[in-house]
Order: sequence, then structure tokens, then C-alpha cells
Amino acid sequence: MNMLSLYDYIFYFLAFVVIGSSFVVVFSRNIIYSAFALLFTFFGVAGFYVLLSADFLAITQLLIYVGGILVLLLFGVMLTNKVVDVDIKSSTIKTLPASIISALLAGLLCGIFYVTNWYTVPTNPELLNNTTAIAIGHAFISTWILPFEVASVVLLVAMLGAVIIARREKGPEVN
Amino acid sequence: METITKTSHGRTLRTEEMVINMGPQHPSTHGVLRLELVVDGEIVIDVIPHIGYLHRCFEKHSEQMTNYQQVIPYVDRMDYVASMNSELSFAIAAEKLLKIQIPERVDYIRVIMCELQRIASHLIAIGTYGIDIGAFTPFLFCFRDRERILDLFEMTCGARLLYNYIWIGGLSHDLPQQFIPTLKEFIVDFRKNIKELNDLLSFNHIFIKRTANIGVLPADVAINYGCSGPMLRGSGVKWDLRKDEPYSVYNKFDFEVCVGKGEVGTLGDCWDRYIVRVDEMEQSLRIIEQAIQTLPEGNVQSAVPKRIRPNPGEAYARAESPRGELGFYIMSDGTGTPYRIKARSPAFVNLSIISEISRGCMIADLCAITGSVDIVLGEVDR
Amino acid sequence: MIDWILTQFPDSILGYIIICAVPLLFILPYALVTIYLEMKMSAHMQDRVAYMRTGWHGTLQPFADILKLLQKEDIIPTAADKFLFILAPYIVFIGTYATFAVLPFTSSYIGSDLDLGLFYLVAVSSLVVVGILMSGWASNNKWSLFGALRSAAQIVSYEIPTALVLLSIVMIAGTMNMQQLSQLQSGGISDWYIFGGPFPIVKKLLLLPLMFILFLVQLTASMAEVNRTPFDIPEAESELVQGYNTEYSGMKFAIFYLAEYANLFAVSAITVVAFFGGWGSPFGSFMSGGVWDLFWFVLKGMFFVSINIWLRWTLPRLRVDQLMYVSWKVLTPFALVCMILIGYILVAF
Amino acid sequence: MNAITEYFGNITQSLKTISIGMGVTFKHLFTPAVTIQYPTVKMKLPERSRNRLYVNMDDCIGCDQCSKACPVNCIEIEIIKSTPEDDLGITSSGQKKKLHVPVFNIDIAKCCYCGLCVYPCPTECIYMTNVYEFSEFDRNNLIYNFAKMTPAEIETAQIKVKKMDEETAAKKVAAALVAAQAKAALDATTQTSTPQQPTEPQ
Repeated sequence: MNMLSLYDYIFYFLAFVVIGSSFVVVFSRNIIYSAFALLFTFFGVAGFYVLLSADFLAITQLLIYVGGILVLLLFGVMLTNKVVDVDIKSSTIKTLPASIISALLAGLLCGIFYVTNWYTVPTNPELLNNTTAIAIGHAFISTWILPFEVASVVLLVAMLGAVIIARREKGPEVN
Repeated sequence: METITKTSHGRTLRTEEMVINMGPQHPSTHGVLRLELVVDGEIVIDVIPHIGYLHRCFEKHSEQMTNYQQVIPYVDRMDYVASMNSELSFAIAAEKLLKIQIPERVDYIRVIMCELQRIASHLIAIGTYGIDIGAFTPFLFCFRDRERILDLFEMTCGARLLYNYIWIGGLSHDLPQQFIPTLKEFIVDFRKNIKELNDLLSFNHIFIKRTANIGVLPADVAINYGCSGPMLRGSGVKWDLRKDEPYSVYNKFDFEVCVGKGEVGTLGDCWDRYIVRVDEMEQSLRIIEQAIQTLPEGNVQSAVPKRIRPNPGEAYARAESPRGELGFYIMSDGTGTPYRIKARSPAFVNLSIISEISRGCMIADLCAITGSVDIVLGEVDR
Repeated sequence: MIDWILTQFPDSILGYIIICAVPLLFILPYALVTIYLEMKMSAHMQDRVAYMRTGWHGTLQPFADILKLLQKEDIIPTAADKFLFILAPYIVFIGTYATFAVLPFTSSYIGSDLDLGLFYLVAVSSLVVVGILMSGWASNNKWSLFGALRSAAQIVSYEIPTALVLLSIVMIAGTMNMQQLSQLQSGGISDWYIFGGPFPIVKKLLLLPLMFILFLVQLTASMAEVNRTPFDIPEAESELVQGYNTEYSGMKFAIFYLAEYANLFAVSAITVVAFFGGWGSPFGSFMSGGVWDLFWFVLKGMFFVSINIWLRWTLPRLRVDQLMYVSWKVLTPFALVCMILIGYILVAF
Repeated sequence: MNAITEYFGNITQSLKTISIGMGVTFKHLFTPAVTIQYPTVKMKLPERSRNRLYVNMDDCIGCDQCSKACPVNCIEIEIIKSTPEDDLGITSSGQKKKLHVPVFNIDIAKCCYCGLCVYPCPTECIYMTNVYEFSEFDRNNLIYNFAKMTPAEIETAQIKVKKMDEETAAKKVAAALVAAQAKAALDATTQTSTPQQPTEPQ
């Protein structure tokens, strides 16, 4: 058996963090705990990106998922949850269909995992030190410019929509 | 407190307001005031003030005293940052009951002391108001100047806070020799310091943005609620007992009644109330300067009665304390013990307006409003 | 320097752990010095003298403070969510500490010479938000929750002007690497980006006003990101008692405190790297290299820390909505306009 | 247009006033401090300062005026009359002391430092000193006992007074008896009357 390298240790540690915290997200009765556990999940995934030397993606993961989505989620949960009185509890409903669908999904993923011909590169320090930002930038501005721009338009529309919804609440209310 | 709102899509949204207690131990309630807030996020829906945490039965206690003179130390403890003014009010009421004439020198010294006390009290109001808004440094600048006034008081009567200086019919001590020169020095320095304070706080843009158009108190509402002092003058009502119903020797001095003008926002907002206090300090300096120029000679204790036994009857006298109209009602049954004493404390009346002017403001504004009312809980609860 | 440490511990995780601990060597003494500096500066601004008893002019007082905090009873409110309550200060500190990984202390030392240094800085500061939200919620105190929500909203909003400013710098420099950014400005005071950067004179003069505006934006936004007056609304003592860390005591409070001060240096260091030449000496190659680099970097950082302290003891506090106004309606448009203008200048010259 | 001027006006005003404020605080960075290092450096108290009370028992005549003047009843005085043969000495102002003062307690914890007790004192023996550092861990230690009499002295004084009282009472009884007899003799001719009871002197 091969001696495990440092990277392997880090990989298994991150895998443990991701899987463990995902379990907390799914199974915790306290919705706040679920939300906070997401933090570790996102972090673990960012760690995987780093191990795959996708540094730009890793940092974007942090910026968008931790800084944006998670904070938003926490805001939502905290403002709807009563602080002192009762907690919103998550409970399991419709166990049977859920487990069937989950099993199917898991089977599908495993199938893909085994069928796919993975493109492997030897661990190359040279590659690790190079940023992917330049390549991503070039790709966005040349090959994928249309989807990139369309995505930004979609975001703009979403933002305007959010503003309109937020404004409507302030108007005269139907009681 | 649960409100059910129907959105335009016909779905119901249940929202609930949060009830939160501000005080009795809260940094910005200036003592043991408890404000029960109903808030919707940061917006204050309702404010319910709860008072009485500092109630010491001043009025009932006074009725147990064997001597009118003994009431004065208790009066000191009502408005403990402006004791001189409380003493003056009580002394005037008692003198009215006794029907005695007091020497002119006594009146002049009383005016000097009360105006110094007004400056000291306003310095606290301004300084703590700075803290309410978040600026700490002006507070210590104010306290530095206030210390010098307290030094003057200590030099005169031996106490720094609770003086027992103004007696019925006179004063406990005459002015010490070095009082007038020290006071003159102080006036010169203090004029500079007011300017510095204005640079640092009053005209700071952030400060103006935090206080202008906040807690607007229209003149008619202020009058209806019985507000007085800088609270009323901040709303543009020119009412000052020193001018409109002169007591002591205030009619001999030339000074202006400062009113809010709505310079940076709406008339009657927090900034107006604040700036009225700053301007009043300047006017007090003017009064003091005139008083020390024309200070008559004489004995300050010649009219102090040996035994204070007023004839059966009643008297009410009011004076302008730094917080407003402070009145004392005294009823005598002919013995040395007061039969009934009632104080009309301005801070209590001014506080009653707080829920009226702070509906719909934000929590941060509530601190600004509470600070601009300038309450002293010792006087509110008595 | 990192290579040297790694060669001492070949192929072992120990070397990496030691590398991770190096910034602590800086943060702890720095925090002590800054506590002292803050107390002394505030006192002298208010005509006081502050600490005088512990040691010469009270120099040992910060140690005494830390010692006191270490000994204090560690109170956890009964109604608090115990697990999150304990976890929160550490998450806040981790978020702050992570920024130190990419600060170029000298030309030879940087924790991690990331190519995406600036981008990483922007991303990692969001971790602090989660920790603050956690502490506010776990305290089970309405004032704490207010503080936490305010803080989160504040930091999230102020990230945008900061990001725009840093983006402008990246556009000019063409790199996000902190070490390279410093290297580009190492030619003395006239090469610093605040004075237009190392460019021909016309371009320099055109860039100069824009850089000055960007610097002001960055200074304001960085103050807001570390919750200091005039943007200290999350812990506004007159409104929220102490905000999200009201319920904390003892060592947990000390960690919040340490994180706050460390964060203060981190944002100052970002300003230094982006505008004031990082570790570069103002006299070009004179007094540069080796320990001088560290000296200049820390000196410049401490200069901005003192400016923060100075402002804190001068200004009143803004209100929540005014804070948002400043971020969204003043800083962001200004930064955006500057960025676009810089783009034009860069294309034209 | 108005909104735009206001917008830029706000920004320039903020920058301007902030820099003015910073100037003020910067100036103060170099002004000497006004505070003092209290326990090592102390401010000179003015002559009239009112702090801890002190009673010079040599001059006290036990008149109870101070206790009556006190608004918070913090002075507790007990007296024992002296017999004619006792010589209690004279006060510094030459007044003759007539009363023993076995108890003269001042509860400084209750004292409100109003100074009202100082003015009525006929011998100026109670006055306010400039001592202000007298905190205690036990509240009872704040009750100051100024009386100098030992328990033995108190007892002898009490016995003496009792004896004297008894003597005077006996004298009174005798006198009353004589008077009653005379009166009875007088009344006997007119009407009957109730015999008078001797009263205990207060």
C-alpha cells in the first residue's frame, strides 16, 4: 500500500468535513444548525477546488456561497425564527418516496463515477502555482462571451425584480 | 401585536412586532428609566416609559422634617445635576410663605450661582448627548469645564454636587475672596471652549444628520403637554420664566431668550433643542458678567430666620431650572414642619412627551430623542 | 522564508502548521501595542493621561488587561445556544486570521504567495460575518441579535465599494498578487499608486485625483468593515449596549477583541499594499530590503491604524440607514465612476 | 438639480466638518492633561470643603442641637445630668459644661454632608474636616463614637444621678407632703380633694 501523502490527508480531512457537515444540514432538527453547518460544507468544497488547483473557483465559492448565499440564508432564518419563544423544527415527511428518489440519485451518481473516463494529471507543482484566473478570464471574454453577458443580464433582471418586490411591500396594503 | 397583511397576490403574511426593554440599566436612558419598546425591525412602533425606579418619597419625606431648613438637602437630591436651581425655587417659595425681604446681595449671588449651575447642567446634557450619538470626546471636554464650575462651588460652600447653599432668607456663606477673579478667568476660557465644542460636535455633519429632523416636537404639542425649558424653546416658543415672570433679580439683567430656529432641519427637532442649550450657556455667561459687575455689598445672612414658622397658608413659586419650569407648592399649618410639599418637576413633564415624538423613528433615533429631552431621573421620580 | 521552514521539516504537516502560526507572532504583540496606543491617543485627545501605573507610563497595562481577561469567569448564559456560543468567537478570529495569509510583510515573507491575493482577501472577510451572526443569535439576547444583523448587513454592503476599489487597482497593476503589487510600487514614494503609480507623467497626473478619491473610498469602507466609529453601529454602546458580543466575557471576549484589532491591521495593510507601496521604502532603494521592509510595512500599517483611532475619538456614529446610504449611494457610485475613468485612461495611454 | 447640489453638498460638508473635528482632536493631542494622578497627587481642598464630621468632645455641652438639625438623623446623643458636686470643666469659649455625654454616635454612612449640624452648635465643637478617604469594608465601622466616657464613668455618673434624683424626689415628696398637709388642712374646711402623686422628673 502506498504511503499516504500530505495531500491525501488533506483530501480525506476535507471529505470528512464535507460529508459530516452535510449530514448535519440534512438531519439537524434545528434549522439554524443546518444553516451554520452549510458553512463547513461550503468550506470543504472550496478546499477541494484548491486541491484541484482551481484557485479562482475556490475563492469564488467562498465569496458567493459563504459571503452571499449563506448570509442571506441566515438572515432569512433568523428573521423568521422567533428569538426567544419557539424554534422552527424541521421534521421528516414522506420518508418512503424520498428514500427511493435518493437511492436512485445515488445510484446514478455512482454509475457516472465509474463509467466516466477521468482525466488525471500527475501532481505538478508548476501547475499548482499557476493561477486559473487568466484562462478563465480569456474564456469568458472570447469563447463564452454570449452566455457570460446573458448571465449578467439575468442577474440584472433579478436585481430589478427584487427592488420592485421590496418596494411594493411599502405601498398601500390590502388588509 | 400580531398583524396580518394581505399581499397583492392574496396570500397572507403574518408578521409580529418585537417587544424589547430599553433600561432600566441601559447606557442611553440616562439613569434608571425603562422604556418598553415595540419595534418592527429597527423601527420603533411604540414607546412606553416606565418610571419610579428612583422614587425616594421626596414629598412625603419633607413632611416629616422638623424644620423647613432640613428640606433643602432633600431638594438638592431631586435634580442632582442642578441642585442650586432647585434650592432657589424652594427658597423663593418658602420666602413667599414667610413674607420676608431678602438683601440684594443675596439675590445677586443666587443669580450668579444659578447661572453657573445652568451652564454646568447644560454641559452634562450636551456631553451625554454626544455620547448618545456616539461621540465620546465632547463629553470629556464638557466635563473638564464643568469641573471648574464645581471647583467654584466647592470654594464657596464646600460641596461639589449637593450644596445646601441657598437657604431660606439667605445663603450659607458669602462669596470667598478669590471667587470673582477665578470666575472671570473661567468665563474667558469657557467662551473659547464653546467655540471648540461647536467645531467638534454641534456643526459636525454626521451629528447634524443624526439629530436634524428627528423627534420633531411642534410648538402646539409642546404647549399642550406642558413642556418647558429648552424642550419648549427648541420648538420656537419664546417662554422663559426669567424673562416672562422675573423672579429674584433677573429683571435687572440684559439677556436673550434662545429659541430653536430650525436652522438645519425642521423647527423643534433634536438639533434645535441641543443648540438652544449651547446658546443658553452663552447667555448665562452674559448674566454672570453683568451680575459680578454690579454686585452690591451687604450681609448674606441678615434675613435668615432663626425659627422658620410660617403662618398657616400656602405658597407656590416657580423658577426656570436648566430643564424647565421647576415649581414648589408649600402648605403650612403654622408649625415648623411643612404640612404639604409638592414639586412640579420639569423633567417629569418633559419625559411624558417621549412616546408622542418617537413613534416611527429608529432605535438609534430613540437614543437621540431621549438624550435631547435631557431628563434627570432623580427629578422625574423624586 | 517559507521554503526555509519547509526544508527544516521535510514532507511533514508540522512545517505547514509552523507557517500558519507565523502571523500570530505579529498579531499578539501588535494587539498589545494597539490597545496601548488607542488608550493613550484617546486619553490625550480628551486631555487625560490614561494608564500611568503599570510600568513606565502604563506600558504594562495591556498585559495586565489580557491577564485579567484570562482569569475572568467564563459566563455562558443559560438560555444561550451553548455550542454556537462557544464556536462563534473562533470563527470570527479564523476569518480575520485568514486574511493575514496573503499580507506581504516583507519582500521575502508572505504567508501564501497567492496569485489571487486581493480576490482572496475580499472573499475571506465574509467569514467574519458568519461568526458575528452566530454570536448574535447564540447569545439569545435581542440586543445582540440586532447587533449581529446590523453588522452582517454592514459588512456585506461595504464589501462592494472595497471590491470596486481593489478592482481598479488590479486594472492598473495587472495583477492580484499582493507581493507583485508591492514590487510594482517599490521605486520610492512617487511610484505609490496614491500618487498615480509608476507611470509617465501625463498618465500619472490623470490618475492622481482618481486614486485619491479611491483612497478615501477605501479608507471609509475599511473603517466600516471593521466596525469602528463612525461605523460602529453593530456595537453602538448607546443603542445596543455592546452589540453582538454583549454576553461574552473572559477569554471569548478577548478573542473578539483580538479579532477586531487584527482585522483593523488587516484592512490597513490592504490600504497600504493597494495605495502606499506595501513594504516599499519611500526613498526607493535606500533603507529597503530585509528588516527595513518589515519596518516600513508595519509603520505604514500602524499609521492607518492610528488614523482609525483618531477618527474614532473624533466623530459621532452614523445611523443604520445612513450607513447604507453612504455605502450604496456615495461610495459605490464614486468607486464605479473612478473605475470606469481609470479604464479609459488605461486604454488611452 | 436641487437633489444633485444637496448630494454633493452633503459630501463636501461631511469632509469639511470631519477635517475640522479632526483638527480639534489633533490639537488636543498635545495639550497638557487636566486630570491628576489621584492617590499620589491630591487636589488642594478649599477651606470650606465639607467632608467627614468631627466632634471635639472637650467642647461639647450635650445640648443636642446638632442632632435636632440633622435631616437624616445620623447623630445619636445621650446625656446624663451632672450632680452639683461634679466639675465637668469649661469649654474653650468659657461656657460651663453641665451634662455628661456618654453616647455621641455619628453614623457617617447616613450622613449627607449638608453641614446643617455645624451651624447651630453653640460651642462650635462639631465641624466638617477635610478628610474624605475613610471607606470601610464593614458598614458598622462607619458609626463613629466620639464620646470619651468609660463604662465605669458612665455607671458612676448614672448612680450619682439616680441618687440625686432620689434625693430630689424624696425632697419633693416631703415638700409635697408638707404642702398637701397644709392644703388638706385648708381643704378640710371646704371640700375633699385627691392626694397628688409625685411625678418622676424627666
